[in-house]
Amino acid sequence: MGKNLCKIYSIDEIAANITDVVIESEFIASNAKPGQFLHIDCGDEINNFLRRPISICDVYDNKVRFIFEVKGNGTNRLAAKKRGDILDVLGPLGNGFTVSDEYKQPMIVGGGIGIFPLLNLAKQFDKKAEVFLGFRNKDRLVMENEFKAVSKDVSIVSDDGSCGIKGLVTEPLINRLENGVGDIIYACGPTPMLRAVKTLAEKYKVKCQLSLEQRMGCGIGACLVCSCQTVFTGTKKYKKVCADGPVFWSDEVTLND
Amino acid sequence: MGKNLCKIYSIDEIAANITDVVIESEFIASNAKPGQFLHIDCGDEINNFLRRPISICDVYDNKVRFIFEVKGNGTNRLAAKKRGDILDVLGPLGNGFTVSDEYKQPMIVGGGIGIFPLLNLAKQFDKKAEVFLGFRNKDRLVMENEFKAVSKDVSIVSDDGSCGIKGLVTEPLINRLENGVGDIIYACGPTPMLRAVKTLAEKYKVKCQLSLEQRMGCGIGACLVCSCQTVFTGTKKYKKVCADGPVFWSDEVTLND
Amino acid sequence: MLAVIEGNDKTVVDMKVNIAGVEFKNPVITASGTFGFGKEFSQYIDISKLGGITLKGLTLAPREGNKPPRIAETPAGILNSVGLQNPGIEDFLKDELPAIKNLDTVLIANISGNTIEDYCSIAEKLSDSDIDMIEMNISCPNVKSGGIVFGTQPETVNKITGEVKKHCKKPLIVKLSPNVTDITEIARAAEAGGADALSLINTILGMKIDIHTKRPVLANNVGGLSGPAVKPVAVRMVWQVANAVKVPLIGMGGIMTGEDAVEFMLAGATAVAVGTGMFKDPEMSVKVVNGIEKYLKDKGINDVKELIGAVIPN
Amino acid sequence: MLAVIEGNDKTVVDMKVNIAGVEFKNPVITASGTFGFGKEFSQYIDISKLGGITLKGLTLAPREGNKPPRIAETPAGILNSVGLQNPGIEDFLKDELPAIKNLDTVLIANISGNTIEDYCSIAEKLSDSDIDMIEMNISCPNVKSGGIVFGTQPETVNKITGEVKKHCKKPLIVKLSPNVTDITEIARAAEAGGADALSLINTILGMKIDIHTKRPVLANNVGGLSGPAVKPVAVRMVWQVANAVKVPLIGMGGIMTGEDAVEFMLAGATAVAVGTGMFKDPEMSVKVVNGIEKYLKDKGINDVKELIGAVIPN
Ligand SMILES: Cc1cc2nc3c(=O)[nH]c(=O)nc-3n(C[C@H](O)[C@H](O)[C@H](O)COP(=O)(O)OP(=O)(O)OC[C@H]3O[C@@H](n4cnc5c(N)ncnc54)[C@H](O)[C@@H]3O)c2cc1C
Ligand SMILES: Cc1cc2nc3c(=O)[nH]c(=O)nc-3n(C[C@H](O)[C@H](O)[C@H](O)COP(=O)(O)OP(=O)(O)OC[C@H]3O[C@@H](n4cnc5c(N)ncnc54)[C@H](O)[C@@H]3O)c2cc1C
Ligand SMILES: Cc1cc2nc3c(=O)[nH]c(=O)nc-3n(C[C@H](O)[C@H](O)[C@H](O)COP(=O)(O)O)c2cc1C
Ligand SMILES: Cc1cc2nc3c(=O)[nH]c(=O)nc-3n(C[C@H](O)[C@H](O)[C@H](O)COP(=O)(O)O)c2cc1C
Ligand code: FES
Ligand code: FES
Repeated sequence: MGKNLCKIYSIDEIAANITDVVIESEFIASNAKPGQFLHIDCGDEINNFLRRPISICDVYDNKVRFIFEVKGNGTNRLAAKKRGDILDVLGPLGNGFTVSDEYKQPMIVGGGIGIFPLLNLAKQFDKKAEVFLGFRNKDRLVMENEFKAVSKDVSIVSDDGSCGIKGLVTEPLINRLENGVGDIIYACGPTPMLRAVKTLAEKYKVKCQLSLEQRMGCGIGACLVCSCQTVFTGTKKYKKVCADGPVFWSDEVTLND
Repeated sequence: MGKNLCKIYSIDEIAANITDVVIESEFIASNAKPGQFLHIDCGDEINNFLRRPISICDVYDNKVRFIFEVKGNGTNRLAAKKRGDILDVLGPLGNGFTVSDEYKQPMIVGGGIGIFPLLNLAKQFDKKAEVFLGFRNKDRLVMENEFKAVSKDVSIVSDDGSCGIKGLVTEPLINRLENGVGDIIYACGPTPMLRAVKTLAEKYKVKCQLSLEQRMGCGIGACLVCSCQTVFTGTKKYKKVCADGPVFWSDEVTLND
Repeated sequence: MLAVIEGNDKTVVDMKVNIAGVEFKNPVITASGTFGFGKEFSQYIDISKLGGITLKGLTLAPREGNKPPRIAETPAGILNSVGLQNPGIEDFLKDELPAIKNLDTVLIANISGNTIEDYCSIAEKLSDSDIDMIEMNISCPNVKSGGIVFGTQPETVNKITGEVKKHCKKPLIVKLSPNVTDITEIARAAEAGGADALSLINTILGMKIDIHTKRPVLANNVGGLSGPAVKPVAVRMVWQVANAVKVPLIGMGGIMTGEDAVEFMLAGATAVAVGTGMFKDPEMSVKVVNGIEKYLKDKGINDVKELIGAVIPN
Repeated sequence: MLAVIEGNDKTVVDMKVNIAGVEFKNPVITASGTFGFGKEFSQYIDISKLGGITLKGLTLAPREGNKPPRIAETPAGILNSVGLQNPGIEDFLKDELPAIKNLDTVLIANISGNTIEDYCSIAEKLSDSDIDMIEMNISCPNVKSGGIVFGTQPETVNKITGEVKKHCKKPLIVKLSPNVTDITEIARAAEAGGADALSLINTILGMKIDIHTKRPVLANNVGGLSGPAVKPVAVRMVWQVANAVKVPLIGMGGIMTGEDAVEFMLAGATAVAVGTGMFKDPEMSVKVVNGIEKYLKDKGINDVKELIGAVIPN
């Protein structure tokens, strides 16, 4: 939406390779909706010149928070930034989650780095949301208390049982759906998790929004590299994760690509 | 000669865009000869990955000093380094000046950035050397006192007369040669200056060594990109500035390229 | 990166260039496929500050494009394999063109097809529209059936250019592929066929493999390389082609600064296009305009046209 | 940059590869023209740790090469225009070969010529020497008369390969030019002509202009692009050629790390060559050997040959 030069207000490693950043930007803070993202220039090197998409995790006052895991070259550079450095940030970008008073029993499901955009989403529901968070293991467990503070209930699940319940994050969700709880599901995480959530939403006939990931170029809808397959009355069509998403209704996306 | 990881002992801007660096390296300090150079990695970016050749200006204890002007990308990065940073340096490289007791009246001529390798050379002659230094203007004037401390006499010349005598650095030299002074000339500086010095050396039949510059790849004699034209018994031949030079006898090089 | 400072002396600089009778207020254009149909960037720049904009490649029927992932990062460049996703010419004319037809900049449509007839038919449909010029893409490396098969043989380049010219009432730019042995041969064939201008370069075919999954990063396996990495190849080709033909050239490939643009113009380009660079900075196209102007002011040159082909070969 | 850490698990890795009957202790070779005649780098690395070394291009008569400057820096790459400066085959055999013939690594001579006869005659002279293999350069973009004219047409590639094979008692590697429309066509022609192996890619023709002097940076105006910038093009060509021929390939173009080397091997190369990267770090070739070994150990692969062509296309 805008190009912003933002000062880093704080930057901290909150778990191994997970960095929590707060930047100053009144523009982004006052325009951001839960589920939108930032497109961040991680360094001025020609050599690594694509920006990196990172979700907005939270906003307050004139500050914007995002959290990311170090994966490759770009996030590595980003993690090396210091308090006071200036970041070149496009945003807020994309379409966020649909938040409405209509939904009385929101179910929020996050896996891995997918949990970060969900904090600000949970906040919108005035402690009505039930949150399900999946982690690889307890070393990756972050933000548990922050989610607890804004949700009705938080279930923690881990692959190896080292924190919370052992298993898939969808398991406690199934439990609730079986009990007839939930009038909308919001999910963000790895594609297999999104596929499982999509199937559950269909099975239990609950509305569902998914936040997708795709490699990006421009981030603003102009280059068509960030496509995801959607389906509308039987016709398959590529939409843009950056501009049409990253949040889609689950019956709209095939998750086949 | 060797690949060295050297800690920066000090780094200072001594005039606008002129940076004076001292690095720690016992190996280089104890092996360097006046006129040899270092091949320096100015940053770990793939993007600007050729090293930059910079002359050794001085050595003492286990320290090595070099001075450079910021021209483009590489020197710009180098100037941004801080005390304590580690530099990746090849050196000492190339053939330096021929220093010998045989020479009683060495004349040392430098122009612009060409003056830097001459300090350590002047030092070798126990205050016997007469030094001629040319600068664009007084803002570029550096090292006058350092040269004075180790030389018999120092003449300063500038293009615009804002320091020393106005004119070409060869003018006071001609004066001395006319008076029969000088049994060897050493010169380093821009090619037009070197051409003028070469002509003088021929005219006055004085031995003469010139230090040349050329764009380099490997810096160690393997890639043949750094050629300069030489002539031997009438046959023209390209030699390598990095490995056969950078110092050549003036009657060996044509200075035509 | 170049810090763009507005030229601060009083030189008045004429930035106008002319290509095939069309006047550009300055020589900076956006490259096809990197600027959508124009509207996306309007939040970031004032499009009327650009000489022209080239729109995303159009085909007769809508095209879905290739499977994602469609982009990979490489040293100083990117690979893309979009594969000409577009809504088709009819929907373009109906849904997209109205929004941009009044922009105060030269509008260039970019067209692709599977057959010569496809190209002719799109050109015809565009001939009565508000588009100012047509760029014929015979060089897209990302679609098996389209473009590139026409772009690599002088005979077919000559033939398709001649045929399309018959159906095209707008000035026709032929966009050349760098994936050829001798680009001057192709350029001469396009000129002989009636091209009013040439643009170059399109992307160079490349590949990146993820050594952990052992799979190509792009779902399409291969894609087109663009960005700074290709700049020396593009400059060389512009120079070669400038020496081989008389029609004006639009140069592109890795332009990130005004200096880069000047380099292309010295090599022989009348105008330049900025593509991949805009992913780094959506304001880049306008910064390139400012950068050229600053260069001219610094050098005391008052007409940008003086740069065209002004390189002094050794 | 990759920090090279020796693999620390206990996997015993077989790094040997075989090309045309010649065994290499590992798949890393130096690229011609970047490693002189071998001696210069011996102060920096233990050459016997390399699979092989390729020597600077040789011609029948001595060659002075092009005027300087001969190098320019470009985004993630360099341009060179050395122009095959070399002392000629006779002086090489007399003055250079004795110093390296006992090195415990595969010695590859690289040859160029103006005529087919030149090539045959050099190949013949090398056939009785201590050289292990001959790489025929028909792709140098820096010399008008030499190489490249042979390298861009399938017919001439086929012919020259066939003729040289008759005079060459050592395994013959044909080095391919990337400056062609269809590299598979050229590769097949070389294979049909009897090439025992192919190496690719040579440099891509490029140009850089100094916008302040308006002159090309290289005295030769144009030069060959190498370094990381070309890597995606090189990987693509290796992959295409691997799918088109049966002879083993030596892949090169921008290799800076063991990971890069693995990428080339997955694409289809049996061995790789490191060139421009050694200007950044004279130890790079050995670091690439270590990097490949580390990758194999990390993945628990115990034979480097398993990487060859193991890419899984989408
Ligand atoms: C809308 C959106 C929101 C995201 N939000 C977050 C977040 O809040 N926190 C977080 O840790 N991560 C998030 N990601 C993933 C994050 O963008 C990637 O992990 C990151 O781009 C990897 O870059 P790199 O330089 O570390 O990796 P490299 O491997 O160096 O990246 C190479 C290229 O691949 C792209 N890429 C690699 N992985 C991904 C991926 N998973 N998704 C998209 N592009 C990728 C990069 O952008 C780059 O172009 C988000 C992705 C998207 C699309
Ligand atoms: C043997 C030798 C000794 C030198 N000693 C000194 C010294 O003591 N102090 C000093 O200030 N300068 C010295 N120079 C010049 C110095 O190497 C260049 O100014 C520097 O390489 C410019 O790099 P850059 O990144 O600033 O410029 P860029 O323009 O970014 O450089 C681009 C490329 O051109 C090359 N290049 C540009 N100018 C020159 C030049 N004049 N000579 C050689 N290559 C060049 C660079 O090495 C690089 O490959 C020396 C050069 C040589 C050959
Ligand atoms: C994502 C992307 C999509 C592209 N789509 C098209 C296209 O539809 N038609 C076309 O002629 N060129 C297309 N191109 C090529 C560009 O117009 C341009 O020729 C090339 O990218 C080189 O310029 P650059 O390095 O500034 O990007 C595309 C390039 C990119 C990066
Ligand atoms: C300075 C230089 C000189 C070269 N000389 C030769 C040569 O004599 N013969 C040859 O076949 N290739 C020559 N090449 C090409 C390299 O061998 C190699 O094919 C190319 O540089 C790509 O690999 P790289 O990116 O690792 O350098 C030369 C390359 C460079 C940079
Ligand atoms: S990243 Fe360019 S359209 Fe989505
Ligand atoms: S720089 Fe490589 S030989 Fe001199």
